[in-house]
Amino acid sequence: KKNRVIATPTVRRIARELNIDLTLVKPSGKNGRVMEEDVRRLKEQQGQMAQQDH
Amino acid sequence: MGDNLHSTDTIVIGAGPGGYVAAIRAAQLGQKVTIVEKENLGGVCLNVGCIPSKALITAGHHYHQAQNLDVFGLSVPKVEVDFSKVQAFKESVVNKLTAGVGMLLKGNKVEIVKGTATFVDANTVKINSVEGEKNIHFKHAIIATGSRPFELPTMKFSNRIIDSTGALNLKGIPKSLLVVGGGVIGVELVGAYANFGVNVTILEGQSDILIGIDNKATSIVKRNLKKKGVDIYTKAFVEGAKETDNGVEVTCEINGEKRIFEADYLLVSVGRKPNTDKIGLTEAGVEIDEKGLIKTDNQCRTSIPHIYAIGDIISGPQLAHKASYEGKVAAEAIAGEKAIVDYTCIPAVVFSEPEIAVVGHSEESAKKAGIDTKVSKFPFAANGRAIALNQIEGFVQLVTRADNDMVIGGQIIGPNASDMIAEITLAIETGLTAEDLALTIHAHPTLGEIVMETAELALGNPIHIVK
Amino acid sequence: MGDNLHSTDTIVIGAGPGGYVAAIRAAQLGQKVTIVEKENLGGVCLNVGCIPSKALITAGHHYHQAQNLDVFGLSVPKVEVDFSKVQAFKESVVNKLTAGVGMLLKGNKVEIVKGTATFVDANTVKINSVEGEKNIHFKHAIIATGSRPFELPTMKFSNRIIDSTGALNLKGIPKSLLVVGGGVIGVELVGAYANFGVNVTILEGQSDILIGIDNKATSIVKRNLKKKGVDIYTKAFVEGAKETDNGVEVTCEINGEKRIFEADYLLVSVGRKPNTDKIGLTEAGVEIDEKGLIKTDNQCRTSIPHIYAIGDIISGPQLAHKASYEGKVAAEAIAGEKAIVDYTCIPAVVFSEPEIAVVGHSEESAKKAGIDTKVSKFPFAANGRAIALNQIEGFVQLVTRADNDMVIGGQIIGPNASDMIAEITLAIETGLTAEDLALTIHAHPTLGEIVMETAELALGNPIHIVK
Ligand SMILES: Cc1cc2nc3c(=O)[nH]c(=O)nc-3n(C[C@H](O)[C@H](O)[C@H](O)COP(=O)(O)OP(=O)(O)OC[C@H]3O[C@@H](n4cnc5c(N)ncnc54)[C@H](O)[C@@H]3O)c2cc1C
Ligand SMILES: Cc1cc2nc3c(=O)[nH]c(=O)nc-3n(C[C@H](O)[C@H](O)[C@H](O)COP(=O)(O)OP(=O)(O)OC[C@H]3O[C@@H](n4cnc5c(N)ncnc54)[C@H](O)[C@@H]3O)c2cc1C
Repeated sequence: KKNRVIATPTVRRIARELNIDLTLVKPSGKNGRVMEEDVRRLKEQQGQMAQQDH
Repeated sequence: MGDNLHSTDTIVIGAGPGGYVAAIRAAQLGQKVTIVEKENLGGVCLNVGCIPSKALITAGHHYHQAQNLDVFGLSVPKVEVDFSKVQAFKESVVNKLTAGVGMLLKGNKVEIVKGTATFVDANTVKINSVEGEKNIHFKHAIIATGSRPFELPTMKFSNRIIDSTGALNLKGIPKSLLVVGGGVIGVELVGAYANFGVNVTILEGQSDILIGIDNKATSIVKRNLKKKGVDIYTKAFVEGAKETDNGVEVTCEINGEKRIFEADYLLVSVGRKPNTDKIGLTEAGVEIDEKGLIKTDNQCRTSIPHIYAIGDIISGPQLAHKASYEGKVAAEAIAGEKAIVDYTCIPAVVFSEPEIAVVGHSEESAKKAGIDTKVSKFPFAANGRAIALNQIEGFVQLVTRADNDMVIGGQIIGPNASDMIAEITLAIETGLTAEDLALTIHAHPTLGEIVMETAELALGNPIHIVK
Repeated sequence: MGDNLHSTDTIVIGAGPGGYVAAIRAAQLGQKVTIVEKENLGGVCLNVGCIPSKALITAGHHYHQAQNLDVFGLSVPKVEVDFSKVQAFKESVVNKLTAGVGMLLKGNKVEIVKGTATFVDANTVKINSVEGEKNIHFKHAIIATGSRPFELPTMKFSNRIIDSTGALNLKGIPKSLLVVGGGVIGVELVGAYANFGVNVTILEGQSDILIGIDNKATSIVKRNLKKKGVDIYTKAFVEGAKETDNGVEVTCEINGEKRIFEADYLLVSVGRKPNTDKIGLTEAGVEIDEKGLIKTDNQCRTSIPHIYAIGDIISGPQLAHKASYEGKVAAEAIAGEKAIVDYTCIPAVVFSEPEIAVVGHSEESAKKAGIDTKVSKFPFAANGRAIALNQIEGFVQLVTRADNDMVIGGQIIGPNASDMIAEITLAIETGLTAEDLALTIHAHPTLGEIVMETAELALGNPIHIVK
C-alpha cells in the first residue's frame, strides 16, 4: 500500500473499467490526486496512439 | 431429499454479514444463487455478535443513565431491572434483523438451504441437515463460514466458564463476573454488565486492555470502568480455572504472585478461530495458511479460481463491515466486474462508554510506516454540544501528513464517536486534507465541529483552543 | 474614562459566534484587535440561543426518556423534576462556554471592552458603558451585532407574552404554553417543554410548521410531538393576545372560524430582526437593504471598504456557524489574505425529536434550479444500530445528479442526525459522488451505514432494502 495513488473510489473504479493503471496517470489534483478527467485523458491518448499504430 | 440433482450458479456457504451480502449482490448481478446456513441467518454478527451485544449495551446504558440524572435536576428514586425483559428486548432486536435478512434474500430470489455444507470436490458441496444429505453442484462458490470463540485448554467452556455467546445469554444478572481477555469483545461486554451493577474483574495477559488502540483513549475507558467498580489486572497470566459449587475459581499469576479469583461466571474472550477446519477445503483444493486462514487475491479468489472466500476466514481484521465489503467484491468479481478489494482504510468501533472509533493510521503506525506526520487533538470538553449533553470526556485526534496536510488517520473517543468516524473515514478514503475538513461548514452546536476544530488545529489556527 | 486616545487595528462590534471568532482569527493573523460587547460574551448563541436551548432539550429528553424505559426491561416508579435545578444545569452550561470565550479572547490577546458601540464616523466608534463614554479609532471594523426577536404589534412582549429568551428562562414548568410560530426556534422549545409534560399548542400561520424542510421529515416530528400531546394548528391567523389574571388569552382565526386559546404563557417566535438600526451606520456610511440587512461583497466587506459585516445582520440563513465562517473570512480578508465566502453548502439542524439535519439541495430546490436529480431514501428502521438503540423513526435521503451521481443534497431525520450530516456535507463540499460514499467502508453496526446504503440505493444496487 506504500505507493498508493491518491484518488477517490469512483476514480479508481473508472480506471479499472478503462484498464488504466493509476500509477501511469498524470495527476492534476492537489497533492498529486488523480481526477476522473486525468484518467479519461490518458485513455483517449492511448486510443489515439493505438490508432496511429495501425 | 435423496439424491435429486441440484445445481446453482453461485453457492454461498454461511449467511453472516459476509455471506448474505455476497448472496444478495450476486443475485442482483444476475446469478442464480444458493446460500447454505447451518444455524441462523445473519451469522455470528446478527445472532451472537455485533447486534445482541449492542442491544445489551443500550439497555445497560439506560439503566446506569437513569440512576445518574441528578445533574439535570431529575431525581429517580429507584430503577428496577427485570433481566428477562432485557433479554426479551435483545431477542426482539435480533429477530427483527434476522427476519429482515430472510426477506432480503427472498426478495432478491436467493435460494436458502438449511444445513451444514462440506466440499466434496471443487464443484460439489454436500449438505447435511435434519432432512438428510444432498449434493449441490456449483459454478462458483463463496466461502463465508466465519469464526468461533477460541477455547483455551486451561479453561474449557462449561456451565460457568462461558464464551461471548454465553455471556450474551445469561438468564439473570450475576453478582460477579471474571473476564479473561481485554479485547474489544471483552471490554464491550464488561461495560454492559458493569452498568447493570455486576462486580467485574478483567484479567488481561498483555500490558494493557484494548491493545493497539491509542492509549490516551483506552485510559479514558479504563477510568470510566473503574468508576463503575471494574477491577482491571494487566500482565495477568491465568493458569487455570475450575468450577466450584456455585461459581468459578481462577488461578492467576500477577507480578510474580499467585492469586485466586472467584466469581459467578468466567467469560473467556481471547480471540476467535476461523471455521476452515471441517468444511472439506482439502477436497476442494483450497489452500490455507499456517493460521488456518484461506489465502485469497485482491478479488477474494482462493487458490481455486472459481472459489472465493470472505470475512473472518481470510486475513485482516475480524469485522462485520470488512466481511460485507469483501462479499460485494467477490460477488461482483464472479459476475465479471472489475471490482477489487481496494480501500485505504477500515474504521473500527469499540462500543464502550464513551465510545472509541479509529480509522487509518495511528500516530505509531504512521511512524512505523516512515511517514512524517502531525498529530492534532481537540477535546470534547471545549465543544458546546458536548457540554450541553453533559458528555465532555474524550477527544478527536487527526493524523495528517506533515508535507501536505492529507488526513491519514483519526482516533475519536467520546459520545457518538461511532457516528463521527464516518466523516474522517470519507476524508481518508477520498484523499482530502485537513483544510478540506476545516473549510467545510459544520453545523453549530454539533459534535462534528470538533472534527473541524481539530483540522484547524492541524493547520495552525484553531479558534476554540489556545495554542 | 474621559476622552483619552484609544486606537486599534481592528475593532469588532458584538461578541457572538460571528464577532468573537472574527476577533480571534484577526488576532492570530497579527492584528491588534478590540472587541466591544454590550451584554455577554458569546452573544445570542451562547447566552440565549443555541446553547441554553440545547441544554434544556437535553434535560427534557432525559426526563421523558426515564419515563419510557419499559421496553428495555427497566421500570422507574416516578421521576421528580426540580426545575430550578434544570435551570441551574442550563446556567452551568452557558457559564462554562462564555467563560471559555473570555479565556480564548484573552489567550489570543484580544482587548475586551464592555459597552455599547455606535459609529461616529467611518473610523471612530463611541463606546457607552457604566464607566462613561469614550471613542475608539480603528483601521478596520467588523460589525457583528446580530439580531433580536421580532415583536408583533398585536402581541407586545410582557410578563406572559414572551420571546425565546423568556421561554428559556421560565422559573417553573408551566401547565400550558401557547406558541405562535412553528419555525426552528419555536419547534425546538416546544419539544423541550412537551417533554417536561407541558400542554403545548402551536399556532402557525403558514400551511405547515418548519416550512422549507422536506415534509416527509417534518411529518415525523409532528407525529412525535402529537404523541406527547402537542396540538398543532396551521394557517392559524392570530389577531391579538392579552394578559389575563393568571395567564394569557389569544384570539385566532382558523379555517374562517374565530377561536380563543388560553395558556399560562404565550411564546411569540416569528423571526428575528437584525440589529442594524441603532449603531450609527449612516454616520459610518454603511449601506443597508430594504430588510435592514447590511450589503456585503464576497469578503463580507460593506459599502465602506475597511468596514466588514458578518452573521445575522447580512443576508443568508441566521445560523451561528454561518456567522463564524464569515467571521474567519472577514478577519482573513483584513489581514490581506485572499479568503472569500466560498462554500457550496451550509448544514442546518433542528434539535427536535428525532433530530432533523439538512444540507445542500432539497428535492424541490434542485428541481427549481433545473437540475436533473435522483432522490434516494433509506429508513433507520432497516439499520442494525438504530434497532439496537430502539430509535428507528426516520430516514436518510440523498439528492444526487442524474448524470454523474454527484451528491448535491442530503436530508436526515433520525437519531443523531446532527452528527451524521457532517459526512454528507463534506461529500457535497468536496464534489464527491454517491459511489464514493458507497465504496467508503462504514463501520458496523453504526448509523453511518445508512448513508452508505442510501448511496448504494442511488447507484441502483442496495443491499438492505428490496428494490
Ligand atoms: C460478541 C461479539 C461482538 C462483535 N461485535 C462486532 C461489532 O460491533 N462490529 C463488528 O464489525 N464486528 C463485531 N464482531 C465480529 C463480527 O461478528 C464478525 O467479524 C462477523 O460476524 C464475520 O462475518 P462472517 O460473515 O465472516 O462470518 P460469521 O458472522 O461468523 O458467519 C458465518 C456463518 O457461517 C455459518 N457456517 C459455518 N460453517 C458452515 C457450514 N459448514 N455450512 C453452513 N454454514 C456454516 C455459521 O453458522 C455462521 O452463521 C463481534 C463478534 C462477537 C463475537
Ligand atoms: C433560541 C435560539 C436558538 C438558536 N439555536 C441555534 C442553533 O441551534 N444553531 C444555530 O446555528 N443557530 C441558532 N440560533 C441562531 C443563532 O443564535 C444566531 O444565528 C447567531 O447567534 C448569530 O450570531 P451573530 O454573531 O451574528 O450575532 P449574535 O449572536 O446575535 O451576537 C451579537 C452580539 O452583539 C452584541 N451587540 C449588539 N449591538 C451592539 C452594540 N451596539 N455594541 C456592542 N455590542 C452589541 C449583542 O449584545 C450580542 O452579544 C438560535 C437562536 C435562538 C434565539
